[in-house]
Amino acid sequence: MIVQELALDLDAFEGPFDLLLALVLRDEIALSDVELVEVVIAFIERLAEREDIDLEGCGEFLVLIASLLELKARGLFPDEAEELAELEPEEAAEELARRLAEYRRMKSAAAWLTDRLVAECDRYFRLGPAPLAPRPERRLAPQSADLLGAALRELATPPASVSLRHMELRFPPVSQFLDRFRSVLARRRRFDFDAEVADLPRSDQAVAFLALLELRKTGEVELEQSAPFAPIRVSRCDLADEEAVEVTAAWNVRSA
Amino acid sequence: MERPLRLVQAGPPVAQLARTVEALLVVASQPLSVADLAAAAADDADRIEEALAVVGARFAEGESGIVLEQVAGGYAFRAAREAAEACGRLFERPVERGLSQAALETLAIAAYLGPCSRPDIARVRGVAADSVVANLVERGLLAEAGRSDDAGAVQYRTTPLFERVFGLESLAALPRLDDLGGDAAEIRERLEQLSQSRGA
Amino acid sequence: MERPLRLVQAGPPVAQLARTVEALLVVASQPLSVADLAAAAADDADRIEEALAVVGARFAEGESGIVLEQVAGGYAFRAAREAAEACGRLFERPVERGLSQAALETLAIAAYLGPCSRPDIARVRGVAADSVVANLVERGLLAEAGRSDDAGAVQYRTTPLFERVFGLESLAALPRLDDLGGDAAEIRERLEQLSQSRGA
Repeated sequence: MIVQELALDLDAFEGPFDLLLALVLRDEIALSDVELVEVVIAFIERLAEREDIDLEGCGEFLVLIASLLELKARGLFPDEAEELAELEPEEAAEELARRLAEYRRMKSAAAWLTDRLVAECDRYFRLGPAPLAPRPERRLAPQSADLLGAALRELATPPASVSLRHMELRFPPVSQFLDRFRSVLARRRRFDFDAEVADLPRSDQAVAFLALLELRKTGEVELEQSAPFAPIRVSRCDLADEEAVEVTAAWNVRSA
Repeated sequence: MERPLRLVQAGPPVAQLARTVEALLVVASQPLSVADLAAAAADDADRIEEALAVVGARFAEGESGIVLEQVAGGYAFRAAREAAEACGRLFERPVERGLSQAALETLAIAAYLGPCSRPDIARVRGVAADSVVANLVERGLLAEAGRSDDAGAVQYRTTPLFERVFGLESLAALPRLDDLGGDAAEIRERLEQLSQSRGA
Repeated sequence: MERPLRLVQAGPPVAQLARTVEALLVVASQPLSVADLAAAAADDADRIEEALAVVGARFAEGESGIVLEQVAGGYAFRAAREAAEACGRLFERPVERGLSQAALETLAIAAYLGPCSRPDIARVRGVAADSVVANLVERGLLAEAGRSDDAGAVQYRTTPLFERVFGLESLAALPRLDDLGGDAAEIRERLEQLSQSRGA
């Protein structure tokens, strides 16, 4: 059994593949710390050493590595499947086993269908209508001739002129807010974005936010937000102490 | 011309070949010629003709609900005449209550403005008319009415069935549209202008 | 429950009704259920069953090139198996030609789990299902079956053509899932054994 024997030498783990699997299932090792690509490379190297091809081993390995990848993906994107991310390790293992079982059953069903197709290859039947079948006739209930006049009148009605007023929405230039925020930061080391733009119309607030992102991109400011929809704190970059950098990094991860 | 003598490979008995012909005909969605049948059965045209005679006797009117018929393209099975009523019920569709707006507009144009081509109809409605016209022809509400002199496009007119469905003795009985213009040409011009402004 | 006595209108003899059934089946483009046949023939379901027995005896494998089969929830004619080679020379098998492993797994999922969306299929198979599903819809083996209540995703089910191609009387003719390998408890046990054997 090549899959069980597979010896791994990874940064986070050293030992056989099935031990890694056991530790992951028991939540004693975090999947996010494991470079699964290294596991794949190790497997392929072992395969290359062999004379024959172990198809069964390949199949088993693929299913296991795919399951691990799925679990890892879920762990990396908790918002994508919250209910799964919240599973206890025990339940996650249960879920993994359940899915493997379901997939196995469907594979067996597909194999049954394949056999069936081979067995039925001498059954021929007509696809499509018979050459001399009667043509189905579509019948229409009696209609009012007034409908015809109404249809033409509708075609003869000039279309209502469409108002384009909403297109005239004017946005202030981003540069206006860049200048404004820079001058505020020249005076103050920190300011509260929400308070700064509170008096502006929503479209202007949107442009102001773009300016904020621009300032962050150029490294002039650091941003902090304690929670979604909480006020955004803007601080001058030269001031950012270690703590502020950390918070900003967290903010980046959340918003990435 | 004398036929050359030849050693005939026995081949399957005609009864078996007849079964093969039956099988081919029941799967086909087009009539099959003797050549088609011979190629598929890998047998002689002569023997196929013999087999067809056997099949024809088995599937004859009065004998069977399936009847072998020789048509332009070759041979095909059809339903026996005695089953015509039952087949009619099988293919009967429920009565449709109304027409789509596109169909109604197209019929109105052909009825009020006289025979017109698909490009004419498209010009007035502002959208392509090909599928709606094809559909109305298939349903017997529009029919081809020759080609226009200038462009050579096929023209379409409304049919007697159209008049029956809309309860009209003739096209002269259509409700008048004095509010839209004096005559068909005037209405047409007006509609085409509007459709252009709509498309713009 | 006792059946009420009733005056039975004689109706045509069963032999004639059998001819009508033959006629209906030879022109139909889909398998016809007893109810379909009864409605078209304007006769009782019981008598249709009797007629079907007559037709089945006449169109049996070995007897005839045309064979009556019970498939996809109804009855249909097909070619006799002995004529498969001849049919193969004339007709293609576009529906099932080159069905991939992914396609067969997708069909299995839709057949066993009932109407399911592309995300449902992707969850079971672990890979996106979009192109496989599109291909199966094009072949006529899957069809849209409305939208799911919650997410509004389009759901797909297998078609009568699927049952016909795989020669299934109905979806109930599929083997029971319990009989197919892959018990969750068993796999779970294996995983646990693996972890215990290391005892780390």
